Amino acid sequence: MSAMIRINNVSKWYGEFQVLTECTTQVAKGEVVVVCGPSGSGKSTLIKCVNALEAFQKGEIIVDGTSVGDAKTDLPKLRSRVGMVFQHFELFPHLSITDNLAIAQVKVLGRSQDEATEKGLKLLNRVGLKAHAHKYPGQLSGGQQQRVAIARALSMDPIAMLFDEPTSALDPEMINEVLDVMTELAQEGMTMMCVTHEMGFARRVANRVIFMDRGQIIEDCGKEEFFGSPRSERAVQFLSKILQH
Amino acid sequence: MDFSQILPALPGLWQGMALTLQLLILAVLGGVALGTLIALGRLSHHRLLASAAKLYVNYFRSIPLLLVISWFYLVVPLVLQWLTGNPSPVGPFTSCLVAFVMFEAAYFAEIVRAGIQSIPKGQAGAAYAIGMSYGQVMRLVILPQAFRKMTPLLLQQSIILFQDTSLVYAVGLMDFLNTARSKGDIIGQPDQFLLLAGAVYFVSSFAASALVKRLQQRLAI
Amino acid sequence: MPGGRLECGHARAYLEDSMNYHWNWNVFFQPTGIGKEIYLDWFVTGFGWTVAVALVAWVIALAIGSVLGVMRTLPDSKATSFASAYVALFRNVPLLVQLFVWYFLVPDWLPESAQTWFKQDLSPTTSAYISVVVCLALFTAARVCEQVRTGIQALPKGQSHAALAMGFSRVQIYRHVLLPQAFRIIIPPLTTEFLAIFKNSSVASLIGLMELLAQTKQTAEFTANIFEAFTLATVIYFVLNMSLMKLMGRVEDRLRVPGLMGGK
Amino acid sequence: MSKSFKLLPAAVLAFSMISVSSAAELTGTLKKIKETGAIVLAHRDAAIPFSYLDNDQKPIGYSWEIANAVAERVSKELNMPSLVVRTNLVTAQTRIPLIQNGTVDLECGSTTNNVERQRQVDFSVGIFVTGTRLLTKKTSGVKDFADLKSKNVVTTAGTTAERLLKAMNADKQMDMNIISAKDHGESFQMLQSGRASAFIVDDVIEAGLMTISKNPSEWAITGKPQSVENYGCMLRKDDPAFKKVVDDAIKDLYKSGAINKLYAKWFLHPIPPKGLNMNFPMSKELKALIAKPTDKPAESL
Repeated sequence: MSAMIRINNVSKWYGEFQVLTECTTQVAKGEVVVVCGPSGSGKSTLIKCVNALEAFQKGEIIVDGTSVGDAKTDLPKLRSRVGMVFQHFELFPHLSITDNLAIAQVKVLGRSQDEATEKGLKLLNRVGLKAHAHKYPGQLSGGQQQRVAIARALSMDPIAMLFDEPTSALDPEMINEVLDVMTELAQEGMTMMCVTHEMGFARRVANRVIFMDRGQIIEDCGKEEFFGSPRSERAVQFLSKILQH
Repeated sequence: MDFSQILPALPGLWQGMALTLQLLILAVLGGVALGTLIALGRLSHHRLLASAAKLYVNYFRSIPLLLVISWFYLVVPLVLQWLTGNPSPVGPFTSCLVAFVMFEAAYFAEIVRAGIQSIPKGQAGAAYAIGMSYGQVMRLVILPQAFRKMTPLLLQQSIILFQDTSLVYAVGLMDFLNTARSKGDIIGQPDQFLLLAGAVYFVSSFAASALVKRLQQRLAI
Repeated sequence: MPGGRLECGHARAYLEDSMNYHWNWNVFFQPTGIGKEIYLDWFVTGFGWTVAVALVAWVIALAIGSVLGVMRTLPDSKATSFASAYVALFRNVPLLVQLFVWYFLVPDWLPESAQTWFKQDLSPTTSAYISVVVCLALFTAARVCEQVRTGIQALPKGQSHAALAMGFSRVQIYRHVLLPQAFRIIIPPLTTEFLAIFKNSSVASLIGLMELLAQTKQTAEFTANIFEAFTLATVIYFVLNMSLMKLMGRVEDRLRVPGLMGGK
Repeated sequence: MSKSFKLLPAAVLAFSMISVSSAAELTGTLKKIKETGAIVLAHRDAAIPFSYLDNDQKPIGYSWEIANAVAERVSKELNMPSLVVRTNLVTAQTRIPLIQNGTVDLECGSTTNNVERQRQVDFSVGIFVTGTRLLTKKTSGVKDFADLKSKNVVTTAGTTAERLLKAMNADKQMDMNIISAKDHGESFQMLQSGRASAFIVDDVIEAGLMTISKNPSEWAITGKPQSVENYGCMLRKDDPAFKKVVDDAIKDLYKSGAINKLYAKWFLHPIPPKGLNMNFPMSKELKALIAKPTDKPAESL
C-alpha cells in the first residue's frame, strides 16, 4: 500500500519547549486515521505540520512523494492539493458562501469564475446547503458553516483531507450533521487524517487510531486493537475519561 | 552643515522650551478639567445639557486647531471689547492657552467619556445604594477608577498636544519652534536650527511615548 | 444682508461707535480690487485647494500606510523594524516641523537639475502644493499604518491559516482575506484620520499655499472684516466635516457584511 | 513671550503739570495704560533695521526706539514712573487686528500709512519714507518689474507690496507666480534658496535683509520705485488723546535733532546681528518729513 502521508521522526520546539518528539506514522491512500489525545498533547500541531502551517525542526514529512520541509518545495501548490478543515470553520466572513467556495479555485487553481461557481454549488448541494448559497457565513449556524468549510476544501479536488477538531466548537445538536458528511466522505475512499474526540466516529469510520500524549505518539494501531486492548496506561485513562461522556 | 552656532543659542532656545512646557502643562490641566465637565455633560440625563456637550465636542473636532488659535488671538479680544467697552488685551500666551484648553477639552472629553463608560454600571448602582449623591458617586467612585484606566490615553493625547503647541508659530508666540526658527533666521542658519528643533521634539515625544507604554503595561497587570 | 442695518441698527450703531468695527456681511460679494474677483471667489479657490490637498494626500497616505501596516504584521523582522521606525519618526515630530523640512530643506538636498526644476520651473503654488501633499501623506501614513496593523492583528489567526491551507500565496492572503476584513474593522478610526487630514491641511497656509485658512486671513486683512471672514471659514470647515462624517457613515453601511459586526 | 522692564523713573515733574491730571478724565488707550500700569508695544521679527530681534531675542531697531520714546513720554504724561513696557511680536498680517482688538497699544515697525488702513487704525506722524522695489541676485538679469513676467516672485503676506504686486499681476497680465511668505525673514529665505527670482518689498527692508545674508554682495536692489511708502506708528482709531502723546513724542525727536543720531545709529553704522553697515543715507523725502511732520496717508504725498 502506497503511503499518501509519511511522517518520519518529526520533532518540533517552541523555543525551549518541545511540542513534538520524534513522531513517526503514515497514512495510506484511502485510509482514514483518527488522531486523539488529551489537550496539549500536540495532535493539532502534528496535523498542521503536514501542510506546513507549522514548521518543524527535525525529521521529514512526505506528502504524495513531496517533502514538506524542503525549502525548494512549492508550498502553496502542495497545500492546494491537501484539504483542511478547522475547529473554528474559518470561512471568510466578508465573502458570500458562493464566493467562499469559488475564491481559491479561481485564485489558486486558475479556474474560471463560472467553472468554480458551478463546482462550488455542486458541492454545496452535496452537503445539503444549496439554498444558502447567497448568504454570508455570519448568517449560518456553526454546523452549517462547518459543512460549507468541508465543501470549500473539497472544491480544490484534494488528494487528502486534514481535519483539526472539526466538531469541538459546535453545539452538541450540530455535531452529527458534520460527522455525517465526514462519514460519507470516508466511505467514498477519501484519504483522511482527523484530529477529533469523537470516538463514535473513530469506531465507525477509522481504519487506524493514533493516540498522542505530551508530544509523543503513544499508540498507533487498528481501531479494534485501540478500543479493545490499548497497550499504554495513558490511553486507557484517556479512553475511560472520554467514553464516560 | 555648520552646527557651530547652536551651542551659544541654547539659553535662548531653553526660554522657548520653557514657554512650550508652560503652555503644555497648563493646557493639559485646563483641558482635562474642562473635558471632564463636558464628558459628564454628555453622559447626563439632562437632554439639553447632553446635546450642548455633544455640539461642543463636534464643533471643536470639526475645525482646524490653527483656525481656533487665530480666533482666540485675533477675534475674541474684539468680542471682549464689545462686551466691556474697553480694549481688552489678552496677550498671545493667554489667548493661545485658552484656545488649546477649549480645543483639547473636546478630545479629552471623549477619552474621559469612554473611561467612565468602561466602569461597570454596578459600581454606580452600589454607590447609590449606600446613599451617595451623584457628585459623591462621580467624585469618589467612578472618576477615580476611570482616571486610572485612561491615564495612558490622556498622556498619549498630551504628547500630541505637546507637538501641537508648535502651531502657536502662526501667531508669533515665541515657543520652542518659533524661537528656533527666529534664531536660525537671524544667525543665518535656518536649516540647522530647524533640524535641531525636529530632533528635540522627536527625542522628547519618543521618550515620553515609551514611558507611557511602560506605564500602560504596568497598569494592565 | 442688505436689510441688516435697519433690523438691528441700534445695537450695531452702538457697537460700531464703541469700537470702530464696521459690520459688513456683504463683504463676500464685494470686489477684491485684484482682477475681477469678489471675496467669495477667494473662499471658493481656498476651499478648492483644501480639498485638493486633503484628497490627494489621503490617497497616498492610505496606500503607503497600508503597505507599512502590512509590513508590521509580516514575520520578516527587517520589514517590521523599518515600519516601526517609520511610525516612530513621523509620529513624534510635529506636523509643522515636518512641513518646514519638506518645504525649506528637502528641495536643497535634491540633485542640481531637480532643484532648478522644483524651485524655478514649477510655480511656487505647485511646489508648495507638492511639499504639503508629501508632508501630509507621509505624516498620515504613519497613523494609517497603526490602524491597519491593529485591524489585521484583530483578525483570528485561523483566517490566514485557512487561506494558506488552500494554497494562497502571502500576497493573495493579504489581498483577498486579511485586508478586506481589516479595513472594514477600521473604518471608524480611518474616518477620524480622513477628517483630520482636511483640518491638518490648514498648515499649508503657513507656507503660502492659498488654501481656505490662508484666503480667510487674506480676506480679513484686505477688508478688516475679520469677524465675518473667520465666521465663514468656521462654517465651511464645520459643514465639510459633518458632510464627510455622513458620507463615511454611508460607506461603512454599504460595506457592512451581513451577519457580521452589527450587520443585518 | 512678553518681556517687561521698567523705565527708569523720570524725574521730570514739570511735565506732570501740563499732562492729564487724573485717571478719571482719561479715555481710550491712556485710560487702559493707567489702569493696567502697562503699555504693550508691538515689534516685528525681521523688519531690519526698523524692528527685529537681536541674538538674545530682544526687539531692537529704529522704529523700536521710537516706540520706546513714546512709552517714555506716556510715563511722564501719566506720571507713571514705573510704567511697565510689554512687548508683543506681530507679523505683517496680524499687526492690524492686534491693534484693533487691544492686544497691542502701539506698533512702530515698517507699516505704511495708507487710506485703506486708515479706515481701520490711526497713524502717528510719519517716521520713514521709502518705496517698493525689488531685491534680486545680481546675476539674475532682472532689472525692472517688467522683467518679472512669468517668473516666481516672493513678497510678504500682509504688506502693501503684496497688494501692489497682486494687482499689478492681474492688471498687466504678467503671469507672475506670487508667493506670500509669512514674514520678511521667510521671504528672504525663499529668495536665497532660489525659489523666487525676486523679492518685492520696500527697498529699505531689502537693504536691511541684505545685512544678514551669507554674501551681501551678491544681491542688488533694483527697479523703479512703485509707490511712496511713508511709515507711521499704528494706534487704535479715534483715540485723539493717545495720538497726541504719540505724535508729540515723535515730533520732539525731530525738533531736538535726536532723530539724526537715531538714524545714523541704524542706517549708517554697523548693526546687529552681523555687524554690517547698511550705508543707507537719509533721503530727501525723509528730510522733508522730519522738517514738516505729517500723518497724511501715502497716497496724498
